Amino acid sequence: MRKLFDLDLKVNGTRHEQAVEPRTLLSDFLRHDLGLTGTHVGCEHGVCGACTVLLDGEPVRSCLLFAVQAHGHSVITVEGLGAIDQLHPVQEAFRQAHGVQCGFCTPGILTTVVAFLAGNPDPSEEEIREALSGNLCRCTGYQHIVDAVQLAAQNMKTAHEQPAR
Amino acid sequence: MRIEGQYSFDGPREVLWELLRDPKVLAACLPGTQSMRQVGEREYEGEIGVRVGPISGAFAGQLSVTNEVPPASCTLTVEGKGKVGFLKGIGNIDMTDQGQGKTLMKYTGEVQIGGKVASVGQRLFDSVSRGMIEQALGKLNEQLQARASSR
Amino acid sequence: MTKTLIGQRVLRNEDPRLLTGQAQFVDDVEIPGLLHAAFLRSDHAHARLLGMDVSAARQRPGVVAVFTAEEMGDDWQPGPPLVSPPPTAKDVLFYSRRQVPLVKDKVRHAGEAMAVVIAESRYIAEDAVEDIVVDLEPLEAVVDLEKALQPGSHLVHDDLESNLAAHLFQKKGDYEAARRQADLVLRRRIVIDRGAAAAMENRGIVAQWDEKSQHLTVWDTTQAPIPIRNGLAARLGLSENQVRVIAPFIGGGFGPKMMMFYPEEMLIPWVAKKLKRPIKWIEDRRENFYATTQERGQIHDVEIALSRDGHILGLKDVFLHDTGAYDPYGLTIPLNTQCHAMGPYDIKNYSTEVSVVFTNKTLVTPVRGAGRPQGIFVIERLLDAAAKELGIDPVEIRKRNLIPADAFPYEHGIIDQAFSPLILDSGNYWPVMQKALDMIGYEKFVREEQPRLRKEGRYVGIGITPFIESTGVGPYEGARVTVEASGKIHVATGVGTQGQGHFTTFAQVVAEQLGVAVGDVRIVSGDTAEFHWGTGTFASRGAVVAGNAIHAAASIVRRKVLELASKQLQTPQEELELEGGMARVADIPDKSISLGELASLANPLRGAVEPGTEPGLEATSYFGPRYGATAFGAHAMILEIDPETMMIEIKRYVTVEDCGTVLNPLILEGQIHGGVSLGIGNAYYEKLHFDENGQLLNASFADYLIPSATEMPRIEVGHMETRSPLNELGTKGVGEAGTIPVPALFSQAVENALADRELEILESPLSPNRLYELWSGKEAR
Amino acid sequence: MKPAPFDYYAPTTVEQALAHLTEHGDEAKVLAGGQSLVPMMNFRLVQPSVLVDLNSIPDLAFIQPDETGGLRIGALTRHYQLEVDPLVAARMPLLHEAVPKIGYPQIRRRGTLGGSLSHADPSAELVAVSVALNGRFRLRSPRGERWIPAQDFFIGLFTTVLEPDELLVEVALPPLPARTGGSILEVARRRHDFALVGVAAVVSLDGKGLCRQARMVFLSAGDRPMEAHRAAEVLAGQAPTPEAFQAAAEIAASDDIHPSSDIHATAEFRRHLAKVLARRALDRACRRAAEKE
Repeated sequence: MRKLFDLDLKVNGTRHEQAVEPRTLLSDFLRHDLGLTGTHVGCEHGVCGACTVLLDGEPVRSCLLFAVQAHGHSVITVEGLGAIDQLHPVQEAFRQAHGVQCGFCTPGILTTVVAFLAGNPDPSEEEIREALSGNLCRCTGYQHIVDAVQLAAQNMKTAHEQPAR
Repeated sequence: MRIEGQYSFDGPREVLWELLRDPKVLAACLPGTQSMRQVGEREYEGEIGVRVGPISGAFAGQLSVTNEVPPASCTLTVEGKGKVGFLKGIGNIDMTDQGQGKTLMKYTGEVQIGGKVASVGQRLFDSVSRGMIEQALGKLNEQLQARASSR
Repeated sequence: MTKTLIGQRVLRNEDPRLLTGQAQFVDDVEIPGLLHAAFLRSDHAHARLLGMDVSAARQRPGVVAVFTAEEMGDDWQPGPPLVSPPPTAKDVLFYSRRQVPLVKDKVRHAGEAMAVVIAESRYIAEDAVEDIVVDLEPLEAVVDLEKALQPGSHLVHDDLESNLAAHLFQKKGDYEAARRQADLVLRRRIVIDRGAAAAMENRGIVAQWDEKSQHLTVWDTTQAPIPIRNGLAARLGLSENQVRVIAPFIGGGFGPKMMMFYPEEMLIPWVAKKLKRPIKWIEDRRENFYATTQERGQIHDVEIALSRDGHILGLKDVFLHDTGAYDPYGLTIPLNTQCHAMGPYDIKNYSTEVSVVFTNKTLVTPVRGAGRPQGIFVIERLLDAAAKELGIDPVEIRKRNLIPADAFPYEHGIIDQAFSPLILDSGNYWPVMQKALDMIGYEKFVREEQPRLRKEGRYVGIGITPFIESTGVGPYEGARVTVEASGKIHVATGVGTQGQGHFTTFAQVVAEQLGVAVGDVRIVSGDTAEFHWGTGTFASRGAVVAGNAIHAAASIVRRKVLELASKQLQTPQEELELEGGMARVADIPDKSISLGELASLANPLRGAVEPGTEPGLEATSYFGPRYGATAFGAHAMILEIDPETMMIEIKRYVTVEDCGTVLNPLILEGQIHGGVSLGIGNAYYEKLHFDENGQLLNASFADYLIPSATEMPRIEVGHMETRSPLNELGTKGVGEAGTIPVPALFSQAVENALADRELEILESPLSPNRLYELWSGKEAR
Repeated sequence: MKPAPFDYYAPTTVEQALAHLTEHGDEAKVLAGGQSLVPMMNFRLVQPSVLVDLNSIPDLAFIQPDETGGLRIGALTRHYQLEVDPLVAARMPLLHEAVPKIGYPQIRRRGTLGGSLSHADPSAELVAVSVALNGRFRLRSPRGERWIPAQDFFIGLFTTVLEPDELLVEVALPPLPARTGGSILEVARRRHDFALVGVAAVVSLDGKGLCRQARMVFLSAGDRPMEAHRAAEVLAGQAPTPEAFQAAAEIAASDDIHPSSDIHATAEFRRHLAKVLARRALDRACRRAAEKE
């Protein structure tokens, strides 16, 4: 086996120090070394988007990154967005609009959408579809996903406009 | 996949024919051929290293020349298999004099590619095989010019 | 009952877990000491296996074992037949050849497994696979369906006389007589090519053998956990109670995960038991394109006989069906094709003959649609051709031939995929079609918009396609409903779930009966330890068959609850209502008792349970339909073609579905949307390109084109309800309705857009390149 | 689908990177965005024994104006940065128009300019655009540095003039002449697939409104970016009429490109599409040039 690399990174706010083989894909590191199995792996060649995570806030394919490349960086996975009893507004919108069926592509879509709405809080349907073009879904035909993103944008806007008590 | 084309050589047909019968020449012309051993009458074995940008594969290759009609036509068969898959090419070669010591080579044949390269690299076959054939014929032409002028 | 829950847009119980990454899929299973498997697969589609040297692989550090067919000894056996040929059908010929765990004598399709490596990590296992040296003697591959049946063709199975896997002839009426009376007879050759299901989750298996308790646990991405358990027990010489199969959350099924047994499905548990170590195998995407089953390949030579006024007098179809290298799934797909080639039409004379063909390609088993899209494609293409020939409007010719509302139940006199008579249970077809026409504004488009746009030189086309979908077939499903002391309801059923929302629709059915919140009904599905009778989730049958079993069980529990409550509250049952988790007297709030208390009372620790009664508030019930319920629908589409680039854009898409009682419209719409996206893929994007040597040239998502959000149009969904008389709930399935008519509809709309070219589309899928060839009259193919 | 083993280096300076490349030569691969390389490694089509990761070299990511009105862009600049940078939009609208056509949003967040160019995929938008815009590439090796014009950089399928121990570190895009417009058009099966064929056109008009220079570079039309030289000759000095564009498009499609056949399109269909796109692109580029008064 090749020389191990002493990896030091933050995942969902928690620091992890671990020695890994350089060839370990970030997706495998998150899923199998850290047990964060919410990040799914659908193709391992960068097309399906199920493995999308946020690297320093940017949506990237974790199957096209080696874990060692996340050294000194911060990763957010679907587990870092919200909890069962406290869903992230985007997660909540996906439930309301039935943007989930089998749920396999969902984590990659959620991370993609969270980053997308951060940069474009008031998107058109065309912009939403463009933003989703790198995430394949076989169950929904995307329509309820698009609806969910629109709903999330609305809800986050109104929440933003209401002064916090 | 079907291939066909032609190439105009700067040398007489008889000399070209000699070159085609010379395994050392063939080895030198086939892109990436590391070694070539004769294993039978007009049958050779060797290692071919195919490289397309970052993609490279080592193939255990066989080459045979059949249906020889000196100095006009023959059939070249190239086979190789390696980790990334296998390839097999059969080419029928026809040579005619063009005058002024030039020779026109026409070739038609089939290239078959299998395994990993075939399953994910299809968009490259056409230009790769064309590129390799042109490269090989170019090298052959260089040898031909050298041999012809050395006479 | 006060307000009904059936038909409400209830949010899904399963979503919070799925949305937060807390739902367990097979690859999420981690066990201490877990080993990982990787397969050596053949590069060749057809080759004799002369030898294999695995010594280098065995020596690689981190490799625990390598198995070939040889090492399996007597345990090497072909998989069991999944579906036997129809015993009832006359004139049926069937040669059963089943997939093998590992290649022994010869490779029959590219990607067939030849050896399995077990190692400490998947990475090392894949390293070791590259260490194996194989000696294969390539043979000519059998790829083309027609050539495969020609004398002298190479054989996929050397012990057979030809590549004919099966032959089945069915008829009703007398086609030849009908033909003699016809004013118009049209003959066409129709070619439908292969596609993949391409669920986002690849297949996977984790198997754990516990030596001490002599118990095998298997996590499997299967649509049919119970048959898998029974088959595994039989193969491994275990009692069925020594085997537990769990189908946890599954990332999409779409048919191929119904296939039983995949070689890996048999092999991985076998290895786990042999090595006494837990083993995980997760299929990668490239493997999925070779090793997971596919569908659709058929060639039809079909003839239709009509009267001058467009009435169909008869239909004769002779077709070839590609089953790939083996045929474990019997005749399900071609039977579906035979049943759907008559569409929703009143066809009195029908003759249909299928030859199933072995080829050196990946196995074929049902993919969402399962032979139905091909049948609908055939009849609809013929009707469009006939409409043109006879100068009849395409809507009108269909209207004239629809089965009339008073003709139900309509018996066709042939058998269906479940070998029961093909009977269309109920329906009222024209209003559904009418609604689709209204929704898309057919009249206005054809009269005003299209002519105007054509003047501007724009190529816009419209189409409408009615179709039927046979659903909810037997044999049966079952369920157990239990009221727990907490007052929550526990429901166990055998079918697995792959995203259909069973945790919600089933909960609605139960909540409806017991007057509890949908969120208080916990559904457990796909775990043989919870419920071990049933078949699986396929043929759009979950909501119909399992749904009605659950309904039946819940009704019995309701009766038990009312009986006990009436004793406790000293009130006649008819004065009681179940609401908000309580049994109460209608208008006296304090005269009430919670379901939880009743559950405890029904399971006393002291005293005596009355003889002849059972403890607890629980019931197990089963449902098996007499025959399948048949849903109906119509889809309509408007598209535009760039006449220079041949690129096609779908402008509008309308569907109207009649699938009987709707349990949850939100989930229903989701099923339609997803179905349509696969249909659009089948029509225009998704084709598996096998070359003449049986090499699959697009085994990746870069080259196998699944529609993405930028390709999918908005889909407008309309509903009609004609209850099915075959079950209490009145439901019909809808799982495949979205997919079935799309290729037929798409071709119709393309022809309509290019009307001035008079080109005819007799193939699917289409592509810009292919359309360019048809358009410029080049038959290069 | 897991990559074969390799040793990994993450140098923080170009010098260190070059040292690693020099030491390991052909055995080493440079990892930039990795959005083309890593899929090939996962498929095990590419098995380098050493990876030299440039992502820790901060000096390689920049977008700077140059005094002449052009741009200087660092090799490690991500596609996404090119997509949103106002300077790129203002000075190189063609580049700005091209970037969103690359891959998917997540790919563009990671993929880099230098990576795309060094990978030299003849279907890559940036490859064609860099030629259309007369880009010049700065290459560094232990022997020093050299500047290479884009059109001389690409010499074959996935093949460039880069030596094993050489790095592309910067791209210089010269200012566009006055009254110049550009346009990039593609036909792809799905919006974000590799184009069946595409063309990047740059048209400059003279004072009289005639085509001073019309440059077309095709993608997915040969083993490298295919520049339409013959078509350019025909258009030079011509009035920008539909007829002139049609004629030029026909010449370009028949003489200037060598498209291949694959499962998605035959060479013949690609030529047909090239002709259609060339005409449309010239027309659009010319309108844009005319607007630049």
